[in-house]
Amino acid sequence: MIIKDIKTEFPIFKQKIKGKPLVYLDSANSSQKPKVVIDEISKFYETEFSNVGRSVHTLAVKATNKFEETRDKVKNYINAKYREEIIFTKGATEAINLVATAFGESFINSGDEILLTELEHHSNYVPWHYLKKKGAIIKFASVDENGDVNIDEFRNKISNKTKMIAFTHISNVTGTVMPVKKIIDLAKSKNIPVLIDGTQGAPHTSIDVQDLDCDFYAISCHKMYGPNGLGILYGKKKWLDKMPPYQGGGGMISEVKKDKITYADSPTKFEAGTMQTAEVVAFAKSISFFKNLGIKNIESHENEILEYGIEQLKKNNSIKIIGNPKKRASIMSFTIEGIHPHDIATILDDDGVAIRAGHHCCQILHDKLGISASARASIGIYNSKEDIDILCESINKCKKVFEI
Amino acid sequence: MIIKDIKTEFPIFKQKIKGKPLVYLDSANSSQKPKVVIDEISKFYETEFSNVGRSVHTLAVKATNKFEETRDKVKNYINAKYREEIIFTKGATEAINLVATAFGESFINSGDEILLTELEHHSNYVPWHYLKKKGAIIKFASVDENGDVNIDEFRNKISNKTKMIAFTHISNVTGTVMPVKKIIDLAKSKNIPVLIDGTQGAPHTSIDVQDLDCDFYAISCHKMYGPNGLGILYGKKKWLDKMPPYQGGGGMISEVKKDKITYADSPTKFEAGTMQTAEVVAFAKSISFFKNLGIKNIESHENEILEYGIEQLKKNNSIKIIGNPKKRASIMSFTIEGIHPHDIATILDDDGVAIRAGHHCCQILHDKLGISASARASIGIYNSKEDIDILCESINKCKKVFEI
Amino acid sequence: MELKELYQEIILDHAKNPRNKGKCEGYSHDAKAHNPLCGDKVHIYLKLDSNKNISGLSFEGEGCAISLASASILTDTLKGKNLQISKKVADDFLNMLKNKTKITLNSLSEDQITTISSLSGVQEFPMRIKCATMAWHTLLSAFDKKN
Amino acid sequence: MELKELYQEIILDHAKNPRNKGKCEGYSHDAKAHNPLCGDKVHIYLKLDSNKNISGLSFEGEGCAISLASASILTDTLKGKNLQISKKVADDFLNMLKNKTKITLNSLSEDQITTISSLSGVQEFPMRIKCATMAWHTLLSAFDKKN
Ligand SMILES: Cc1ncc(COP(=O)(O)O)c(C=O)c1O
Ligand SMILES: Cc1ncc(COP(=O)(O)O)c(C=O)c1O
Repeated sequence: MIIKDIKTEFPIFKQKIKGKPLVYLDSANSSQKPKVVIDEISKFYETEFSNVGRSVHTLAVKATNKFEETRDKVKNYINAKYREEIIFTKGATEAINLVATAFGESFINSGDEILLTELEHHSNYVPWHYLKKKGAIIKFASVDENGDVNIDEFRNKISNKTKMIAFTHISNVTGTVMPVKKIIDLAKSKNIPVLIDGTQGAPHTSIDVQDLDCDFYAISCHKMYGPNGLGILYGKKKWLDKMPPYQGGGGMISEVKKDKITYADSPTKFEAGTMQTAEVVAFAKSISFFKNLGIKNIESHENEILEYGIEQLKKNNSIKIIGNPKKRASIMSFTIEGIHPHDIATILDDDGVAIRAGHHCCQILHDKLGISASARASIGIYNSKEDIDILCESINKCKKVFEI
Repeated sequence: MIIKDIKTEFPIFKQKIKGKPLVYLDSANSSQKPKVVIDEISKFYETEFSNVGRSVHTLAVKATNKFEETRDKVKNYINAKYREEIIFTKGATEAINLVATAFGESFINSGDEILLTELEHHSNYVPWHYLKKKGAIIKFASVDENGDVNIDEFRNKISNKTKMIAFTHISNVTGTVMPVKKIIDLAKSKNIPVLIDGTQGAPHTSIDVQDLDCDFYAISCHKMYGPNGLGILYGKKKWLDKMPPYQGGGGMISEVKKDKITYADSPTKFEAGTMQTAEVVAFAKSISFFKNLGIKNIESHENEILEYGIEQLKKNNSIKIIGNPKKRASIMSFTIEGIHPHDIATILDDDGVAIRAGHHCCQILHDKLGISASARASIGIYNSKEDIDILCESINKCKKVFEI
Repeated sequence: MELKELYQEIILDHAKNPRNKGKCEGYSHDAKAHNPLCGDKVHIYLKLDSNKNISGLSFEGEGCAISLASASILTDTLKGKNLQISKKVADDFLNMLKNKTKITLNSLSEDQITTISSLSGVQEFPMRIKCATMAWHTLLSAFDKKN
Repeated sequence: MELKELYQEIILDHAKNPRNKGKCEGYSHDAKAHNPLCGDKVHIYLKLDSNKNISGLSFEGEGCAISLASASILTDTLKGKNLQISKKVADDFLNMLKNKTKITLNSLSEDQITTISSLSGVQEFPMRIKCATMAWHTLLSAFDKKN
């Protein structure tokens, strides 16, 4: 497969938006799905559907095998050591909630500290915030004017009370690629576990959890060209073994008595209730799709578009690009003096250009920047330089409409 | 639509299992999906997909509208008073966990009692069990030898400490249709809130939450001919308004500061992170499908098959049917002396008959019955009397294989 | 072109030069609102005199052109009007955006009707309706709340 | 017919008349396991003498024909055998079900190989493999645990 022609693999691009081709620059929000993934969902429902893990009939066996094969594929893709370290969740949000709740219950007590950064998405802040109820303290490593979080910020804010460092792999506002390895090395030297919110990382860069040596890594499958309503939590076996279950229900138990309940081992322990069988099965196709393209090719393609995009936006004096991080991936957020991001998004949409406006679930960062909202164009594998050209033209139209 | 011909609406029945037509008697586990639902998922991904609620571009607007229209459809279908009372979850399991956690946090304290029944699925026990950590006490209304739970059992086990009564609408083992209205009337007379696990109720009988006057009602969409990975929690507004949020993340907040977080109103407060957009959108088709058939027609069709099934099974002396409840729906569980349920299921599968064997996530009930597992044939709208005949023939084969 | 319907001259004028910004002196009622999804904020202040006339009416807020223009037009239109009439206007305005009805109140001048109706273009932009209605909902809740 | 492969005479015989049921006297090691999905349970008891020979070997359990037959065959085959050899047999047995290999150990009699190999039909029934392997995994963990 050649990335240049990849748009044809995504049915969504067949349609016109207001008579114009769709320029989809909202992949950081959720990515579009390739035909192979959509078809796998239909095929599964039409010929193979059954609940997994419980029945012994033919359909159940097939479904269970496919379900568990996806787990193996994910394990291999992110290079986890054990398949038991891969837990399917509803999304990255649920993955982080799971860790905050279950790890929190066992390992975070009154007076303990959790270190986040000012770049974090609400999904990597609110779940930790809940632990304040039991006396935990949340600290934030500050972001600088470029959108970087200096390693010294971590160094200074770590104390002997720090029980967790949780931060985003790639910022969904500034596109900052965090120096993950450096931060983890620092954390390890102090024996502090690390959770990486890989929601924006996984779709844009390769992941090797053993090499990173992170303790937890959260993924949103729907941003990786996979089905909606699915996420993944990678967790080191040593923690998962010691963590209590999260949701209670069918499947996650070992034995249930009136006076006592014992639980299954990971991953079953953390997968209560009927799982998203079709979604998990179809996600195997997303991984294959991804692997066929090659993560290196994806990275270099997206970086090319990104560089071109930043260059073009910079030519426009009215545009203020948010952040200037040492390393940036896939995301360009900006403001235009005199035009609110919502108005930008509405006007762009009239040209078929889909971007997002708002605080992108990063209010702390926006507060710090002194703005309430920004416009965000985010790049996926299907984007091209032409998309950027259309974006820039459309931005010029905003200025015309607003007579500035 | 005529129920007799309904199998043709479900693509799964086109295939053969081991050369034989599929006789699917495992709908209590998860139901098959009609073509309209499968097609809606594809269509949505192919032409309309976007994340909901956040972006202002055309795709996002369409997706958001369809998403919220489903909420209205659900509201109307179960006759909720407000659309804000409908919360989308991953399944009934998550719905019950949400209530146990969030309602529990505000309203259940040390020494308070939660009244369940011995019929409950683990999903309606384990989440409540977690509240023991804060000193809550769990009581079980006993099931009698017929599989009924007498109203006196509730009357006797209610105390002035009872803060929640949670029970299943229809048992997933005995098929017992609980006297829901009676129990709720009793509970209301003592001002005790009631949660109904409607996982097996919703697919088989009509629901009017205002008429029932229950406080919470949990549904699994995937057992209602809808997509996998989707459930619904109905909750009375008066409780939802007072309950803290459940999972934390994007979308469910009002304002996020470093020192303070305020939350959105229901249902947003309870829908953290990216939702199962495609699944929710497609579930609207399940509801239409259901409404077109007519719940009364579905009930009478299923009851006819059920009665016939019970009759036929009773003819076989080696079979012991579990329970003989006053009112039964859609489910027949049984054992055969000398053949373990797993062996039954394997042998039946050889004839294309899909049933489930195990404790069906009801260990307490199976303990009470003094068995570790049972075989369960559960009926859906696509089943026919012929299916029952094939089931019975195949059961005879079990006896032949086992030479009894 | 729909976009021109949305961003009419009159709306851009109000958005760029909002009328009645700030806290009006001696206000007796106020209420605020905030749209968490986009960050729009509005705070309405009003002074109700003993005859139930709105003798002072102003707003503070930030947000998109639509939300600013809507708040500005609201204050401009209702300042000096009677409480009952103002409620009627607000209802009619919300109805216009919800049900695409026209505004035809005789308590408003033709000019005022033109101005207020300029926001009807928002009908075609469902995600932006909240931007246009927020100030009006906030006004209604301010009526119910004494400072 | 595959089904006949699964439920061979020999398996049904062991399932209906399991050998070595109960606690063997003076057992030195034991371990138990349980499959939460289907409720199968097994508890293995064994007595290791000073020469590392398994002088006693028995089981308690409930479950399907496959799991009972497997436990029964296990005890029948390994009673009296040396620890090292028993481990090897268990490994080979698990390998047979996982990788469809054949069992060819010369420490087993031809009869014993036939009996133990009768369980190879389970290969074609993936959901039932756990039923067949549970007793063997439990034996291996019993070796590691002293009573
Ligand atoms: C950085 C980051 N973290 C977490 C999330 C939450 O992911 P999800 O909504 O799939 O749970 C998102 C996306 O919304 C994100 O961009
Ligand atoms: C009675 C009952 N309650 C709860 C559940 C759990 O539903 P889900 O797995 O969809 O969360 C089930 C089905 O497994 C059930 O039968």
